[in-house]
Amino acid sequence: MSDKYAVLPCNGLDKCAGQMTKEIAMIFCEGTQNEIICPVFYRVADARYDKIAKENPLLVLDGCGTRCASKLAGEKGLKIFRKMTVAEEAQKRGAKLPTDTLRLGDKEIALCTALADELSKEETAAPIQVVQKVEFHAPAEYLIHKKDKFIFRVPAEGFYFSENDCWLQVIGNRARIGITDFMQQSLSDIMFFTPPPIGAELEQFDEAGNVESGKAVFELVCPVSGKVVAVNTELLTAPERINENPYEQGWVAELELTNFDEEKDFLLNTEEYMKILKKKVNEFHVNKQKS
Amino acid sequence: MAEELKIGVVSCSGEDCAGGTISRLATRKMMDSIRPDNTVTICLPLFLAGGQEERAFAKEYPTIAVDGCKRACAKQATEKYSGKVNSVVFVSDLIGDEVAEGPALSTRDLTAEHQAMVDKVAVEITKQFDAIMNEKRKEATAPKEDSSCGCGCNC
Amino acid sequence: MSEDKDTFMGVPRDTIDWKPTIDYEKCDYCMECFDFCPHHVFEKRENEPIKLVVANPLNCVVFCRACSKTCGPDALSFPSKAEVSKKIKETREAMSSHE
Amino acid sequence: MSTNKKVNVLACSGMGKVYGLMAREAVLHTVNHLCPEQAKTLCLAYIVTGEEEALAGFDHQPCITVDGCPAMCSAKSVAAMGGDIQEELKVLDIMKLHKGAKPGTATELTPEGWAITEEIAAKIADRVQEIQKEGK
Repeated sequence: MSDKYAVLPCNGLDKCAGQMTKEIAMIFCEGTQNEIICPVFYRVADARYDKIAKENPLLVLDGCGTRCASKLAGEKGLKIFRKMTVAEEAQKRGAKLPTDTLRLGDKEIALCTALADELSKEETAAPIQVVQKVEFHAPAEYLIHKKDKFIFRVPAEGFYFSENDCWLQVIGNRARIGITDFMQQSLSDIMFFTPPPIGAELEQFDEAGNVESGKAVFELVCPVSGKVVAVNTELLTAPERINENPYEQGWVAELELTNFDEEKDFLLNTEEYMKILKKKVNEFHVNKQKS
Repeated sequence: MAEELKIGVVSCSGEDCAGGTISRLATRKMMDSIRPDNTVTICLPLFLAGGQEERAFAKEYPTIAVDGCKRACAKQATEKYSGKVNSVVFVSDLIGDEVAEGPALSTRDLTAEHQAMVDKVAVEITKQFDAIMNEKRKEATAPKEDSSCGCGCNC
Repeated sequence: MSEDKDTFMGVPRDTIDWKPTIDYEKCDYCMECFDFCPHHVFEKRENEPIKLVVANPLNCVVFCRACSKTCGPDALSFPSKAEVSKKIKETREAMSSHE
Repeated sequence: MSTNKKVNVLACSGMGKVYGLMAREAVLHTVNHLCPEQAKTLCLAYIVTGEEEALAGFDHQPCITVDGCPAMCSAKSVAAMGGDIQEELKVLDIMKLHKGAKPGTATELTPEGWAITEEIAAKIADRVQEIQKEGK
């Protein structure tokens, strides 16, 4: 890692693993440009750290499964670039952390050093690109299709769809893409997200990343041509956002459109997609019975 | 053509008695093999955790509660959040209180005897299920849509 | 307009050449793709030397290549998306000019 | 410092997915085999229905919730009853460490599914020990 990082440790004082986050943060930042964010101070004073937290890739260090630092980052609306949970790392390495003392022994310090070194050696983060921000609004209204207890949502207006169950929301020459509610439900719990590379110039119907659940890998078929200018990095650590709402917090990528006027002929509006959705829901259920 | 009528089956989750495991397995059996076209299972914990799909379904469609013991959690929860259940199957009535209220049972420790109990409970659910079906069929004039496994997955 | 189920993006499905091709040199008949595809594109041929075939190419979802990701030996290939979409566009234009 | 109070471990026991069964089995394994003296489980259904007798004193006891999926039924239900949640475990988080694993179905686990379930149980047991030590 060579660029400047913002480092947010949980600094948990009542557990060894929490104490270790502070140690790792210190080792990781020593002699570098990296800056530590104090979680206690950050909670009471946004202004102090907002700038460094938002303008630099953020490394979050949690001690235990309570994940206070991750939660704090979430509350502050920060994008996490990389996170580490010390208790898990210790377990992976077969190290048993002491529960009878809060002081770090030689073994713990050695582990902290090893973990900090590992982080330093990892690939350099892609520099955060300064792209003009476009406000994409959440759909004002959803149309629904019900099947037994399942409810499938489709934004009532302002969205285009492809027959491959991807959606597109366009503002000027920018667009957001994602997968539809039907596809999200078919996949069930999404566990992994691979974004399309930032800067990639995609042709219509090229692959724009993929998502994977316990059941299947779904390749996003890009509904239009364009250059990838942003990806939803939150999905890297929380791909379940797609399950929660695939049209809002579960968006996948932002594109700069290159040939939209011509390509939109191949896209569907809400009404047209609704028809296809109903057909797919029926077929899906019939298939399930056969299998 | 598959049957159009759906019935929701709500199983108790029975964590601290064997009856819970038996009722879960019997309920899944309804959906997986006995009446896959017409069974929709309803997740009991989701009732409280705000599963609007589950609540709405249980309001609209007939339901059968499958309870491990006399506390009748599945029945109570369904009635609290959705509406009256059409029928209740008590596992303890079918396999005896002693077994049903015995210690919690892991699927790993399932014996042939337990499996027979699951089958017995499933037979009873099926009986109730078909009775409701027959009744609804008589009532029904407009057919609804066809079927699903109901679990939310591709299985 | 023709029946929904036989069209993709408004053109008849059978005019679109989109299906997996099995490289039998690489295929080890693990049947992962068969198990995976919910559209029954593949069929098993238990008692024949070639045990897996693309039996229902028209069931294959245009632009979907998900089965190839289940394939360990990398024996499944698909046509070029660019060419297929070009062809679809041409078919659409031809259809509209004939109306 | 130690406490005689057992830690409540509550699984979602979801019906629809294998993850619900894994949560259930992990909890049973913890309370029956790994730390029967320090942990107990409680039917989530009692919380859903508000079974008074079973819930007596529940609001002051430390709890660990184990959920299969992001619906977080167990954590939400326990929180709604004022349970003192010390840890919210998610089966899916652990599944993420086992990419491509095939744990089984909602009624039956594969050997791989059992191995991951035991890993979850070990995690629960660790937290139980910690909570007991903290004397909460």
